[in-house]
Amino acid sequence: MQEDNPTIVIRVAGEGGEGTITLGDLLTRVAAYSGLEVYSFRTYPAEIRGGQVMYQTRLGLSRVMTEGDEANVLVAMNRQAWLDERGDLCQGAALIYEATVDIADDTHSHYPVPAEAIAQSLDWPIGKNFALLGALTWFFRFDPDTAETLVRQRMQRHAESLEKNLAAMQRGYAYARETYPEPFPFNLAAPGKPAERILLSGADAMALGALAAGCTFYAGYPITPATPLMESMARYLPAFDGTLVQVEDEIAAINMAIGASFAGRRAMTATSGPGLSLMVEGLGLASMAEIPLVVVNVQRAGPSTGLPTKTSQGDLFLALYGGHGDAPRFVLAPDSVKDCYFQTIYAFSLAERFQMPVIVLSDQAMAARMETTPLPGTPWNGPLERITPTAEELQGDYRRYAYTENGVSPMSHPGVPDGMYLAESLEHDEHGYPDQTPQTHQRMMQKRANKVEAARQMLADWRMTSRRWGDRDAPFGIMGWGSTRGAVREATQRLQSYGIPVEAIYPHTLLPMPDSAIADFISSKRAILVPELNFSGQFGRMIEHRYYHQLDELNVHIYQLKKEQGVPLKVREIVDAAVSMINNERQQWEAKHGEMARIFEVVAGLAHNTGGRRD
Amino acid sequence: MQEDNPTIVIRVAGEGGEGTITLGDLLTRVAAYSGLEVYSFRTYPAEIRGGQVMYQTRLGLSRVMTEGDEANVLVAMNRQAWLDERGDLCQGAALIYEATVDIADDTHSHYPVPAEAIAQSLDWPIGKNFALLGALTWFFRFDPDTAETLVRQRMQRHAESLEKNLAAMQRGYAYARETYPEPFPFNLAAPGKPAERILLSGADAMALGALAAGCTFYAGYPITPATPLMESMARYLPAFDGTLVQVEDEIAAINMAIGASFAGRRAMTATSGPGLSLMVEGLGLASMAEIPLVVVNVQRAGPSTGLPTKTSQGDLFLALYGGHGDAPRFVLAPDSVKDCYFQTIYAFSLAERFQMPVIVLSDQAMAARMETTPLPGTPWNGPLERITPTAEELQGDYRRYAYTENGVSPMSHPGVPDGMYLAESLEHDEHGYPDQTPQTHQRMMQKRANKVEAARQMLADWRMTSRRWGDRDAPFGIMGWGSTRGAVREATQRLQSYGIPVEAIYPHTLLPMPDSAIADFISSKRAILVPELNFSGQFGRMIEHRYYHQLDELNVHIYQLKKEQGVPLKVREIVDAAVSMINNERQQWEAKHGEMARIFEVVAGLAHNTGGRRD
Amino acid sequence: MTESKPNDYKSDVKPIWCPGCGDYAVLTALMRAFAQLGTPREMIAIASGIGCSSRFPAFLNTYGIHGIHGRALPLATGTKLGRPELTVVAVGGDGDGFSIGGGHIPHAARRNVDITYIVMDNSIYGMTKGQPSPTSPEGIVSKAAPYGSQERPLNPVLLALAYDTSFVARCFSGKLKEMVNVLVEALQHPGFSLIQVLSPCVTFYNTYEHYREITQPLPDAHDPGDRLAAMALAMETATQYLGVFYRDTSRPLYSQRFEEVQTRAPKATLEDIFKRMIV
Amino acid sequence: MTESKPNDYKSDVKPIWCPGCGDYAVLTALMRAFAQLGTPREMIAIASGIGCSSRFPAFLNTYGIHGIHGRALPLATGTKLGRPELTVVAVGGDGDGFSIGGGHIPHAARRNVDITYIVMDNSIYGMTKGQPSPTSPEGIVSKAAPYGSQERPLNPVLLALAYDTSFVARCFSGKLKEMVNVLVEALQHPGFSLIQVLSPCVTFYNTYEHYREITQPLPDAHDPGDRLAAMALAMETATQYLGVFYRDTSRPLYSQRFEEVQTRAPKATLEDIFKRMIV
Ligand SMILES: Cc1ncc(C[n+]2csc(CCOP(=O)(O)OP(=O)(O)O)c2C)c(N)n1
Ligand SMILES: Cc1ncc(C[n+]2csc(CCOP(=O)(O)OP(=O)(O)O)c2C)c(N)n1
Ligand code: SF4
Ligand code: SF4
Ligand SMILES: [Mg+2]
Ligand SMILES: [Mg+2]
Repeated sequence: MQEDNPTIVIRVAGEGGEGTITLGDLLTRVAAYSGLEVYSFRTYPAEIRGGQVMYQTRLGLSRVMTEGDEANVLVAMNRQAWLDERGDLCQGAALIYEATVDIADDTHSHYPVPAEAIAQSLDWPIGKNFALLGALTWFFRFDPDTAETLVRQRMQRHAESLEKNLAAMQRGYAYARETYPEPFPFNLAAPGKPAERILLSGADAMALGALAAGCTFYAGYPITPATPLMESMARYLPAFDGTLVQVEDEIAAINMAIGASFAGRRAMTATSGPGLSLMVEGLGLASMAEIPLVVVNVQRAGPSTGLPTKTSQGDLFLALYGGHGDAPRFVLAPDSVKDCYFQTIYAFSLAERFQMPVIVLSDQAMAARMETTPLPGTPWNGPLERITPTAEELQGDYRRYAYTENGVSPMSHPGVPDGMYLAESLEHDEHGYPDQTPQTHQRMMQKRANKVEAARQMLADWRMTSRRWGDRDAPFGIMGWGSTRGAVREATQRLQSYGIPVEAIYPHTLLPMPDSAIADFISSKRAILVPELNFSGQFGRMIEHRYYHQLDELNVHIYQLKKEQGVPLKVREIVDAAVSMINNERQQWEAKHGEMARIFEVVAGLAHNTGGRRD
Repeated sequence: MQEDNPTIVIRVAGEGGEGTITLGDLLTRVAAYSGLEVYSFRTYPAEIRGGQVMYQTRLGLSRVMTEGDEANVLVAMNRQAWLDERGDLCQGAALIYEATVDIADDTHSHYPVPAEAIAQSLDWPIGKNFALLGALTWFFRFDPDTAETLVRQRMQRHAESLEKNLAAMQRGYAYARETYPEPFPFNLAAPGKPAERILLSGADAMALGALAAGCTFYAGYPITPATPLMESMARYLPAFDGTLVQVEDEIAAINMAIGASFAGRRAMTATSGPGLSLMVEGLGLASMAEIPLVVVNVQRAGPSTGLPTKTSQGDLFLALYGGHGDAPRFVLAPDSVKDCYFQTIYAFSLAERFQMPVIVLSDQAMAARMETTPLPGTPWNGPLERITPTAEELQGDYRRYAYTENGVSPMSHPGVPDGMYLAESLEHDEHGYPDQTPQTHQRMMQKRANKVEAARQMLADWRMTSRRWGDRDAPFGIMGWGSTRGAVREATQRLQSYGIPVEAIYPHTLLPMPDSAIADFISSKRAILVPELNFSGQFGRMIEHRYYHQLDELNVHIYQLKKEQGVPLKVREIVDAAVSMINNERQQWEAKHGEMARIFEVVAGLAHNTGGRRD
Repeated sequence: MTESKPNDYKSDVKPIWCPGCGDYAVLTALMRAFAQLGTPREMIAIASGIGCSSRFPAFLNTYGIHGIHGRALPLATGTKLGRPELTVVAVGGDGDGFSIGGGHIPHAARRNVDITYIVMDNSIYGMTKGQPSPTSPEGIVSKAAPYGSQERPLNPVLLALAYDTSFVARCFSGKLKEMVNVLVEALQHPGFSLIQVLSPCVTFYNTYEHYREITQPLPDAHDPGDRLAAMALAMETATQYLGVFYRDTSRPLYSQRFEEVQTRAPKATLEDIFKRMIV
Repeated sequence: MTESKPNDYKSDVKPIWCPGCGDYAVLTALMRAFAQLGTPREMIAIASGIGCSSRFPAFLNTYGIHGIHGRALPLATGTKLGRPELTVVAVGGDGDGFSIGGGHIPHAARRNVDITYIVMDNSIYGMTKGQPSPTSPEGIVSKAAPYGSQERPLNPVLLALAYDTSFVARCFSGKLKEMVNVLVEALQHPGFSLIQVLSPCVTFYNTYEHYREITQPLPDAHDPGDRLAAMALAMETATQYLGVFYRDTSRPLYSQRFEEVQTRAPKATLEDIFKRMIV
């Protein structure tokens, strides 16, 4: 539970084939449309069709920050669901389940619903999930009309099944109302008319961010969990006179995007681990030929094919270091669904302004997540434009790769008279023509690297490159990146509610790092917990590396919480790690302190014995 | 000059089309066969044919460690050669050149040779370089018969041109003998019969190492500067019943090698930067499915196509971190032509014993280098074998990915009765069947990671994972990797000759790092210079990262010498960097020291004033 | 040759395929073919990429490698060259084989490496939930192409013929017996064989009915030695012919060629080579 | 249409090619074709991969992108879709195009994207100094294959036809005038065109004489609308026919299809989309 915000965690579990995800998804929508705040998480089956799946949605009166740990309400489509999930229930949870499932349990309250029977009675066996949706609508006292409207929206294209499902839903609702008239143990007072909000998925957030940034070209190859982003772009792009191509592989994807960007478009591609591995050579080309490019990497658990449908943050090192030679690039890490929108806009700003590839790291959990959020405003400072050559520059001897102070040279594109140039993957001179001399190479390497420093400067001024919250200058801190932020925010709140002052920071640009912000954070800390979803603790290692002088000087200790299981971090895991970190520090402190006490003791003694003597 | 070993640095320069490289190469061979030690370096033209090239060879009486900085002798095929190279000559060098080239210079001694005229007189215009070879044979007082024999060997296949070239050579020899009877300023007393040595190239060294390790499968795609290794394998493999396939691209190369290894062969591939970028996904497969694999990466200057014919050490980060998810692997760095032989053998030992991909990092300079070296003995401990299942294990329920202490599970291969298993790129259980549960994933990640620790242990016992030399526990050190070792060895000698104690260390395994050896080295140092051939100082950054606790605790300072110009490090550059490092340390030390002196001064003063009083 | 039954080749892993998926038939057919030929399990290696169809190897108790997307052929080729006595089968889908993996087929054909490549072609990306594939008909609508796809489908049989693949056939999951016969032939064929199996995806693109209507056996008159005739028949797409389009058994095996080179090569030991380098 | 001369398209970069390299002729022919069509320099973009032939773009003063090995077609396709009004030409070698880049050709053909792809086929890897390429004859000997190569050559024209490429032709560097005419046609062709140019590598595999002997114009009788006939002629390898094997101008352009989709798509602003998401 978020301390300041009562919430209900509902977990819907069952076979993929039983419409479990549809049920969870519709329930989430009904709740959102009923004025509640929602935040959801879903798993995918390992099997292609069927297989147990779980959809967890959390409802609150004010902003919800995670899907929650233990569930207050379990909706079990079948017995397996109960067996899988019973370990994850809070005290006295409410069990809503298909009546034929026998659940021997007396620690929770039971709400069986004859969903199958209802479905049968309509001889519409697949209506089971809708019967349960009806029942849930009653339990949470949602407006059945709202529910009906949403179902109608959702099922537009399947007129025939629509009516059947609605009928099932109505009967489910009726049954629940008759059988369980008393108030349901978990209920949130219907709020007054809430502020205007939207129900947004991480995938859509990135697609809309791209559109907001003026992206009109997308080349991609399907891969879980990045496909939803491609599908959103496919849906939206044409309305913006944009072009989407499903290509033959990721190598074609990145090179096609580079081609479109070379031609003057704002171009992107998106993929997941295996695809990013295949794009490494293309990233180097964009870096060398200085062609703007945005690459979204929706992380999943690796290595290799790994756990394709499960979440992870294991691609950080690949994003930072994946390239031969020293090929500069940017790496961004949005930390919420809403932030996915803004960071995507910033990604295009950086790509276009500095003519470099930008990798944006999302992950399965964040991409598939549905979250209610206020309508995002337009970013105060984006999207930035490309620097193009002036008329004079074009008339004169135009140098596409001219050496400049910050390394950025005016970029023309095919179609511009007198702007002709060669985009070159070999080392080249200011005109782009191959030049293999030591001097040119060294100088061009410096030019390209300068762009990263220039960006670091610019971003520092933006003051939007990291998010920091909690008790200002508390001695204990948490530093993380990406989709774990919700859990960390809730964890900091819980720690505070225990009376433990704590502060947290989430950088949004991992390359370049917002060094001043991080340094300032570190300077006030004694120990910092770095939680992340990968095996080797890549981010923690990077932090230790980059700031080791300061860390050692100030004797600030880094504690890593590494988890690589394909599932998100739980708030509890973070709180526990923080508490044991602080305990550990306490022992060290007491060791020292004890010694001090002894010394003072002695000194005090001395003072006493010699007190008042004057000769 | 190496202090303890007088050497002659000869630079042959001219058009690629003029047979410049052939001349340099033959001269090197003649010198080697005449009992001298040799060490060579060559450049490649940026153009496909023709274009200025340079072949530098250095002759010595005992082991030569680098190609040398300034040349003692310049052999100029044309005027451009003089213009390009005159800056790199030592005081009073000897200029040997085509007589028609006019060289206005009076600081060096001149030895024009009418090579073109000689060639014309045989109407064999392309015989120019052989005429010069003849002259050189005289100047260095080599045995003309030795020269003839070597030319005959080299030109077996071109009978027609052979005789012409021999004639040109003889006339060149005769001309020089008549015109320049006096002793040549640069000459090495012909040594007595030297110990048995071979003339070996870096590419051949790796090919022979692979054969010595039992490699019988090579799949590769041509790429400069890795092609010579493929060509050596093509020449040698059939004699060892081995198979070499030139495939359609690097992705096919690595996957085909994985397939052959899966089938039980010792398999390898070799490439350079762009190819390694394409192999990233395949490396992850070998790591996940635990299939032994050796990948040689002959580095060239990047990023992207970069400077394909020029040397660099810019792929370290890609080798270490290039993969999505946390995919364990090994990275080795041979540091001499001879070491290329041994490290390749160790690479197969590690790959086979730990069922992992091993990346061996060479570079253009080391691969193309010719070096005289003693016949390599057989490695005392290799090549290690694969751990295969016992008869009992096969009879029972054979678990290919069984959890074991060190993470290594017995590996069978197709053809073995009862050894059937699934090599799986998805996360899998002990049998290899897909298993996506959090527990299995975490446990298998640990199992795979454990192999790296086990290897670290084993290698520590080998005590062959790094090379250390110089003044034991000197306060100033040099730490490097790979092909720069020769230059560093010569630099340490020169520093010592200046009376500066210095010690150096070169780790051969960069992943896993030989931590104990490095830590021991660091512990005795005050400052360490880390020279390397890349822009961002990748190795230096890795050292700082990995050992920052120790470095800060002992207050040891790391100084980086980064060079990314496509050419090797010069001994002078290293010496200069070391000297300025020590100067820098001196100032810091004096700052401290000065302050101390002041305080002692004061104290001394006090002592004096209060001296002897007793109340 | 040991007596064996189809189920001898079955692993205990329950296929994760949807009920009714065309790939079940291919699994059955291949097991029957193995049984008919009595190939020992330990002498069989199945290599695949990624996709529903590529999950195939897990369902057999032979050796298998479930690799990365699009690389079934390089993996299979390496396995075969690594141990020529094996029976090596590459399996996968139309996306795995003709999209990301499409660049490997012509080279497998050029080598005429002795492996059997079975492409389970459902004209869709099943595993990733229904995007158009290289063999999807023009205009197919999906979330990834809400306005319909805009590319012409490839013609796998025609490609294979243009690559000079030495054995080219087409089967249909709805015709099991015929498939078994073709597979038996393919497994015995000396050289590279490519079999396109029309194997519908009942979940994202159910084409059973359609194929029942438009498939028919190749005309008896067709001579599988005539590549041009085979191409002509392959170019008829309104009817999808089933059977062996082309067969050329005259070409040398890739692995044999290496043996031949090895015998031609003057034998030498490492010592010999080093000796030659002594100066 | 502005008046222009071939040299108007020439950059000040001196080609790094060996004297006598077949690629010089291709450069000349393309410049003449541009001049004949009067295409403005700024409206031309040349994309290439890596290889001797791929150095091509640097020698023209149009827009150019010298990318990475094998990716000329994806780069060219992106450029064309990014700015459909451009004249986009992809150039490269047989290794770049048929080996590492071979997987992209069928998809460019499926899309019928409006670019002209010129493959300078010298049946060798020139840039890397003479290894066998996918079009090298069987048994060719080199350092990389001292016992002779063991793969059959691919037939580029036949492949292109099997992919249903809408314009397929073959030229020879020894026949400049003919090449100019074919290139003019190809540049005007609405859709994807592939031109195999027999362009000998004088340094590592000089085939001028050989091609002079075995090349001849396509029979006048040949109807470029007949794909099967074109295939039959392509399969004759003893004689290498020169000219336009196949032409289909009836197919819609890829870029047009996107415009059509864009017009079909109900226009919407970002605000509209967000509004629909309000709960
Ligand atoms: C490099 C890479 N890119 C993309 C994917 C995602 N992916 C998995 S299967 C697949 C395509 C499956 O289609 P197909 O090969 O036809 O097999 P089917 O599922 O239809 O049997 C894709 C794109 C991946 N696993 N790896
Ligand atoms: C990824 C990658 N692999 C290999 C190379 C090395 N390479 C450069 S050009 C080339 C082949 C050149 O042959 P072709 O395409 O026929 O062009 P040509 O030189 O014959 O004109 C190769 C293999 C590379 N640059 N990048
Ligand atoms: S999704 Fe389609 S292809 Fe995949 S298993 Fe189901 S039916 Fe078969
Ligand atoms: S090597 Fe061959 S292909 Fe390359 S430039 Fe020279 S002749 Fe042309
Ligand atoms: Mg498919
Ligand atoms: Mg070529």
